[in-house]
Amino acid sequence: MTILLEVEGLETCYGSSQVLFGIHLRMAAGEVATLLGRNGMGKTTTVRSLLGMTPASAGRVRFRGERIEHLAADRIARMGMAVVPEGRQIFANLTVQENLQAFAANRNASENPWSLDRVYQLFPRLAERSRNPGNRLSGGEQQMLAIGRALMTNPHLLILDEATEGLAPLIREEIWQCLAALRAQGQAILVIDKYVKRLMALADQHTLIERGQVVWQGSSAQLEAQPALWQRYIGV
Amino acid sequence: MPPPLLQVQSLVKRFGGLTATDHASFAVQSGHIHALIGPNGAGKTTLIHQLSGALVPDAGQILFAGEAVERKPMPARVQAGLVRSYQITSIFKRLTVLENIALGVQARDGSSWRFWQPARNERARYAQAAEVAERVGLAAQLQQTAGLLAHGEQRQLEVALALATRPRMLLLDEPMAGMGPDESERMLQLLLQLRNDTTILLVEHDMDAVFRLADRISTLVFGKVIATGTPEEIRRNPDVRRAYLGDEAEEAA
Amino acid sequence: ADQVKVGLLSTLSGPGAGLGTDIRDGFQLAVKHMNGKIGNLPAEVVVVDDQQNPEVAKQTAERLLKRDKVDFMTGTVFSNVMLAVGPAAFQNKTFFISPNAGPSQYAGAQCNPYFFNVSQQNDALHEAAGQTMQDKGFKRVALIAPNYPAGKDSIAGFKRFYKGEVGMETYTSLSQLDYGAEISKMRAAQVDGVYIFLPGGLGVNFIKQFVGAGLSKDVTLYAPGFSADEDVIRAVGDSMLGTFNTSQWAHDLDNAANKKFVADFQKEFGRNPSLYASQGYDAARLMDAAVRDVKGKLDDKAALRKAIEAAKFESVRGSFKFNSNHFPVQDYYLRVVSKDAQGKLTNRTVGTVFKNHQDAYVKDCKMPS
Amino acid sequence: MNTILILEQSLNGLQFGLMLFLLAAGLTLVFGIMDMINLAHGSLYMIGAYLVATFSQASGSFWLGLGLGVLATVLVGVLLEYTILRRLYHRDHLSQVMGTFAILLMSNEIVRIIWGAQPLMLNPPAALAGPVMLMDGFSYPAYRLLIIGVGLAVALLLWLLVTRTRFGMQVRAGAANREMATAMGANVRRLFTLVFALGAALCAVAGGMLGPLLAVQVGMGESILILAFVVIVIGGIGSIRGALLGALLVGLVDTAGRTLVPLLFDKAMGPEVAANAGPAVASILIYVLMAAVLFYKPQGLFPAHD
Amino acid sequence: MQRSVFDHRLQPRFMLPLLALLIAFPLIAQATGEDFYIGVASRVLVFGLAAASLNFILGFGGMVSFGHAAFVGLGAYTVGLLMQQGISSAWLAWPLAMLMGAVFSLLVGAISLRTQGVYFIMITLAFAQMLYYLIMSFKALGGDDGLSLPSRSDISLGLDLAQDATFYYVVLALVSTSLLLMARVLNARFGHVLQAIKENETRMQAIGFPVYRYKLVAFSLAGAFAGLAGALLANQGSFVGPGMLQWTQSGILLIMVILGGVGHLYGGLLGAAVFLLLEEVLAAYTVHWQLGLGAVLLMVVLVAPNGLLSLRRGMWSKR
Ligand SMILES: Nc1ncnc2c1ncn2[C@@H]1O[C@H](COP(=O)(O)OP(=O)(O)OP(=O)(O)O)[C@@H](O)[C@H]1O
Ligand SMILES: Nc1ncnc2c1ncn2[C@@H]1O[C@H](COP(=O)(O)OP(=O)(O)OP(=O)(O)O)[C@@H](O)[C@H]1O
Ligand SMILES: [Mg+2]
Ligand SMILES: [Mg+2]
Repeated sequence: MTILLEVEGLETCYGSSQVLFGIHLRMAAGEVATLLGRNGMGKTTTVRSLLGMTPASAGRVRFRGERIEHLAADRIARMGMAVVPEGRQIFANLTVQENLQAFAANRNASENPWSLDRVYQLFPRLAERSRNPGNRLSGGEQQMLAIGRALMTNPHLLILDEATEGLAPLIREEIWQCLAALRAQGQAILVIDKYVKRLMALADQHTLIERGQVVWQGSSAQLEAQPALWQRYIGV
Repeated sequence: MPPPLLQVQSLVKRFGGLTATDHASFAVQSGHIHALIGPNGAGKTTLIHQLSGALVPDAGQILFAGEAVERKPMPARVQAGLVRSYQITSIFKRLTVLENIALGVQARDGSSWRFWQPARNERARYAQAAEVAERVGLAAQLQQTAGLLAHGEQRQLEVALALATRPRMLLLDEPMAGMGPDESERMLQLLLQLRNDTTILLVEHDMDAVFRLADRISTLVFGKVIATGTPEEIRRNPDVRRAYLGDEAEEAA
Repeated sequence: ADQVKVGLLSTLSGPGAGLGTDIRDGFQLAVKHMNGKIGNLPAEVVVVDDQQNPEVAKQTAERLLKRDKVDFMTGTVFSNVMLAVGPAAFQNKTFFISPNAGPSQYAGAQCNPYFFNVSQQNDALHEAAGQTMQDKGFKRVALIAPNYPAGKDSIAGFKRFYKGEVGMETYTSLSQLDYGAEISKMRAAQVDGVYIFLPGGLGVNFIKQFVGAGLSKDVTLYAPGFSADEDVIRAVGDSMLGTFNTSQWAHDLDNAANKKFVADFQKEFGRNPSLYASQGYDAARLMDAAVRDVKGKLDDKAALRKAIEAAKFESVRGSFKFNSNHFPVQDYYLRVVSKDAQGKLTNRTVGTVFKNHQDAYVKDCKMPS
Repeated sequence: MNTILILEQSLNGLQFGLMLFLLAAGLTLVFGIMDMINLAHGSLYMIGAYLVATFSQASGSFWLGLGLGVLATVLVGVLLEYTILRRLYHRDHLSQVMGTFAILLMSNEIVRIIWGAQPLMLNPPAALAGPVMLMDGFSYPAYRLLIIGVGLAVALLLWLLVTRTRFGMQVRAGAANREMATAMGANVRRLFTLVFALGAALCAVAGGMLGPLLAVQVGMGESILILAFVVIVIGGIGSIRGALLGALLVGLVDTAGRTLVPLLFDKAMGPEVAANAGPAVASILIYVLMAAVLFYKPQGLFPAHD
Repeated sequence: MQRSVFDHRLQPRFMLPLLALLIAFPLIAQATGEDFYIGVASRVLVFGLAAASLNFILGFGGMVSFGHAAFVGLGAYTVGLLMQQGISSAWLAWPLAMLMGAVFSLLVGAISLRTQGVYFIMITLAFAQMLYYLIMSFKALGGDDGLSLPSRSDISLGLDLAQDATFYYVVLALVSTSLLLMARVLNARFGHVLQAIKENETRMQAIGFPVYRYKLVAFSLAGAFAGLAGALLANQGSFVGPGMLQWTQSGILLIMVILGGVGHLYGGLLGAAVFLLLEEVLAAYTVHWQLGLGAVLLMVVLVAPNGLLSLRRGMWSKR
């Protein structure tokens, strides 16, 4: 199995305050992984460092066989990493359709690439609102749009930070199904969310983070078998 | 039954061709936690905007404590006790947690038309703020700069800001969004603790929380209130399940 | 005194910098002609920028007066700057030889023993233009000036001598760039002549657009001398051809002083001297004559004043003497822009409009003796 | 008032408006898209006019001069962007105001050092120098017609570029949320440089085209810069459509005001008052217009983002 | 209580020695025969006050007024017109100048504060330009020529303002008092509200502050201080002219504030001092002084992102 992403000893600081103290992670192509942990433990920071948005101060990141920890964010994105960021970050002055089209690309040359139509099929609400400016959407619609926008780049690795934040139960369900379907198509996904049960059903492997350090790594089955573990590091 | 604290009557709001609020009517009893649920884009946030005064409705009435408020500006409503929090975190990023909350306290605590006495010396106000911080679980972060808090902590501060104004009624737009399970739990405990003193209108997609908290639930679909009732009634309502809940009702039960 | 110190406060930056630069260059050329001396005393000229800002000018003038303790002030281009700095100089009893600004206040009620103007009272060129258009038998003219008091004064000056019909009288904004509307209005008003008082770039804009609109065939353009001077001709080019303008000086005036001035200015600076340059030149010559007259006793203010009033210098404009209000009594000429022998565009003097003309304000002046 | 005068004044308004548009378009792009207050925009306009004038004189052909001048201005603009302005993008508006104000001062002085304080000559191509007969008894300057034509063409092209191409979308995305656009794979730096180059080109076109009509002189950028700001604020910042509408509105209102206001005052209050108040009101009319528009629409006519 | 970013200390450790120096300055100047610089110093102080009043709304209330010179000019014209009518009492003219500044800024603010950001910048500019053109076109106000004042205002108390040193001390006293007042207001509840509005206006509204009213009062206060600065400026130069109200003048005030430090108590004062002295020095050397001025300003922007005062405290606050 080819290694898609390999992270070793990742350390990151915001100014003078260090947040990550050596994160390691390894994902194979087609694999689904999660990052789990309480608020403020460094999940988002990990993601930002992978994407080059907050450059790491130490450690190695290898993506599709290349070292990327020193690359600019746009280079990394063009190598096929796409993110659904915390807080959505929709382009407020672009319409829904433009948000989807602006960065569309086929970066992994799959036979069934994402298109406007396919995204609209997945989220019919977006089709209805396709001419709305991005900031005139409900919170949930924005989340759908953020996911659609990331998919439109046909990434090798899709990263979702708070994948279902602000989504209604029915839509949330659709997202899980969608992620499952993507996984079935061989899409590699790194996902953060608070619905741990759903994540266990979806993902191959999990990484528990506490204060910027990896405290546990393992498969869904292993995690499920140790409720004490996730109660301690994630909560309820 | 006493008259409701908040009464929404046939409220209408249009955005161009879209009717975001479509003759919505419901009432919130004093001391209740009243949940407002509905699919994404149903118009919940739009409704909260109209209740808080950020948007002016096109038609209909909003009665708060028996008084029509739909034409009043936002600050006047806050003074009357109707206070909101934001779905997208809106705090004072350069200030510390304590100072953030102290501003909220200041809003309700006497006049701010004071031009001479240093505000920093108002110990009572900062003490009050510290209390509020403690209630929402930010006691350890009092001197932390708000902008540097983690997402979840910022959400807690978001609620604290609203709480600091000692509202009679709180309008909370997805307070749990972006919180992990145990932070969610803490927020939930906080809201439970507020119940009775403070009436709450809660918009939330976390059904677990909604069903544990709510005294009454109204469901909004396409801007219309399709059902209002107890959690049990709502859970069983086939329209609500079709439009919103799906199978989650069972799961959360 | 063992030297003469001159404060030359002029507009050397901003849109009006071209005018100030010419005055400065004219002045310094004169000093050079006098071998670096004024009235046989070594001359020191302190050149400073007034930024065309009365307030800044006032501050700078104070420095020249109080710190540098200059014996003469000069340089001022703009009337508003002049009015702001004047009082400081007068209070200090320092003679102010204005090489351009000639506000009506100082010609009339507020005339001052310490103020002399070597150019012309602000209205004079407009009066000369009015007289010319009257003489040439224009039936119906259009008048355009910016909407501020000086603009209104200019039109009033024009009308003092023009008695025909005014088909259109328009005051434009000072920041206006496009004169399309005025030109159209003028066409509709069916005038046979137009007089413009549009200082600096405004005039350049107007003339270019006026000619572009094809109006120059039916309507004759008149302007004050400074709006059709060598600098403007250079900027506008062929469109200027045939523009009539009035002036107290012209580079082709036939007198020895002028010939030397024009030739040397061209040699020194590589361009034709303008009206402003000639005025700067004359200001220096006037000082020279006066200082010589009092034999360098600059502290004897009364004698110095008399000496300046006598104005015993050879002006490049020919006849020149001071009126009782310290403004010139002089001739005014009509010039027209045309091609010279080498085919170069330049002004040609075509006649004299006024002989020994004095301004309209002198009657209000009660000059203290 | 006859029809010809009204027609002519409308064309004047249109032409003045379109000339403002050329400048306002570049300004609104840089401002709306890069969120950058660029006071040096007027300087590029001035430099453009000077360069076009110089190249025209040197080559003897207006069109060749225009082409070379625009190219050279783009070069100057890109150089400016590359060395200084890009350090200001991520800064607040106030730093941008000061930084670009400094550039404005310096360019004025540098132009003065190179070309001198006196205005420069730039004439329209001979073929367009005169008027053309549009109708019986109605001739209009050919050169102004050309400006109208160029203005309309540029407006259309720009609008297509910004709203219909992926380049336009990415640039707008980068403006709204630079970090996110980068994370989506856009090289925002390069995009901004391109936008800036485009803005500089528009400046040079405006300066070059207007040179034959206006005085090419130091400081010519400032007065027109203020007007361009008025235009983009009326139209709504960042909106090409708004800039066009705002420019036309300003052009027409200004032109009409200078013709009509004195007339109206004359009728309403008699010649005495009219002579005094008429011109005063006419000169502040566009500011009144702007204040009125912002009073009713605090975001301008076409707000691009909230 | 820990210090907040909203509190602004008077910093007596730096300011008292500076004040002492300023008090001694005329004596030093007279002793060295450079009396001329007393006038320069007065002018710097007056512009410092004008810039500080702008900083009050800009740096602490987020209101970027591009028409601030109008309020200064209005104060100046108040003094000028009264003087023309033969009324020269400072006790009447100066408060009236403040009142005019306050009232006009109240009117301008009432309309302008409906808008935000650049729209606010431009609408304030619009009102200032209207005033500028109106003054320019009326002869009774002196038009383009402005008004030359026969004397300085009369303050009685046995003080003769015509003496540059006396005038300087009066200016120093007024400017210091004004800054002290502003500091007091900023550290009081009102000031905290104002600064919080700058930080997050929507949220202030949502926790119950009638934001518009607070901003309007602050705007009007600044107008009053600007009016006072105008009154002093008219006296300092014995001259009032429409140039004082021109947009370039508003721009320069803005530059002064940015140069000194937006949101620093002494930002306006420092900015005015550096700007004016720089101009004074450079202009003495070359007619191309604007090139030098531009270069210095540019350098400051690049190395001191938040103005000169931010250099001293280092990078204590990140944007
Ligand atoms: N821009 C920043 N500057 C300084 N510190 C920051 C910044 N952003 C985050 N932090 C700090 O870094 C730590 C990790 O934050 P991060 O956002 O990575 O956590 P998280 O696990 O994603 O939390 P959440 O579940 O709340 O999203 C937190 O303590 C937070 O306060
Ligand atoms: N300013 C606006 N202009 C036009 N349409 C708008 C505007 N704001 C919201 N909408 C639309 O109105 C509808 C209701 O939006 P609202 O934000 O109230 O939904 P919501 O119920 O809060 O959804 P969510 O649960 O996803 O947050 C949505 O379809 C949205 O796209
Ligand atoms: Mg996170
Ligand atoms: Mg919502």
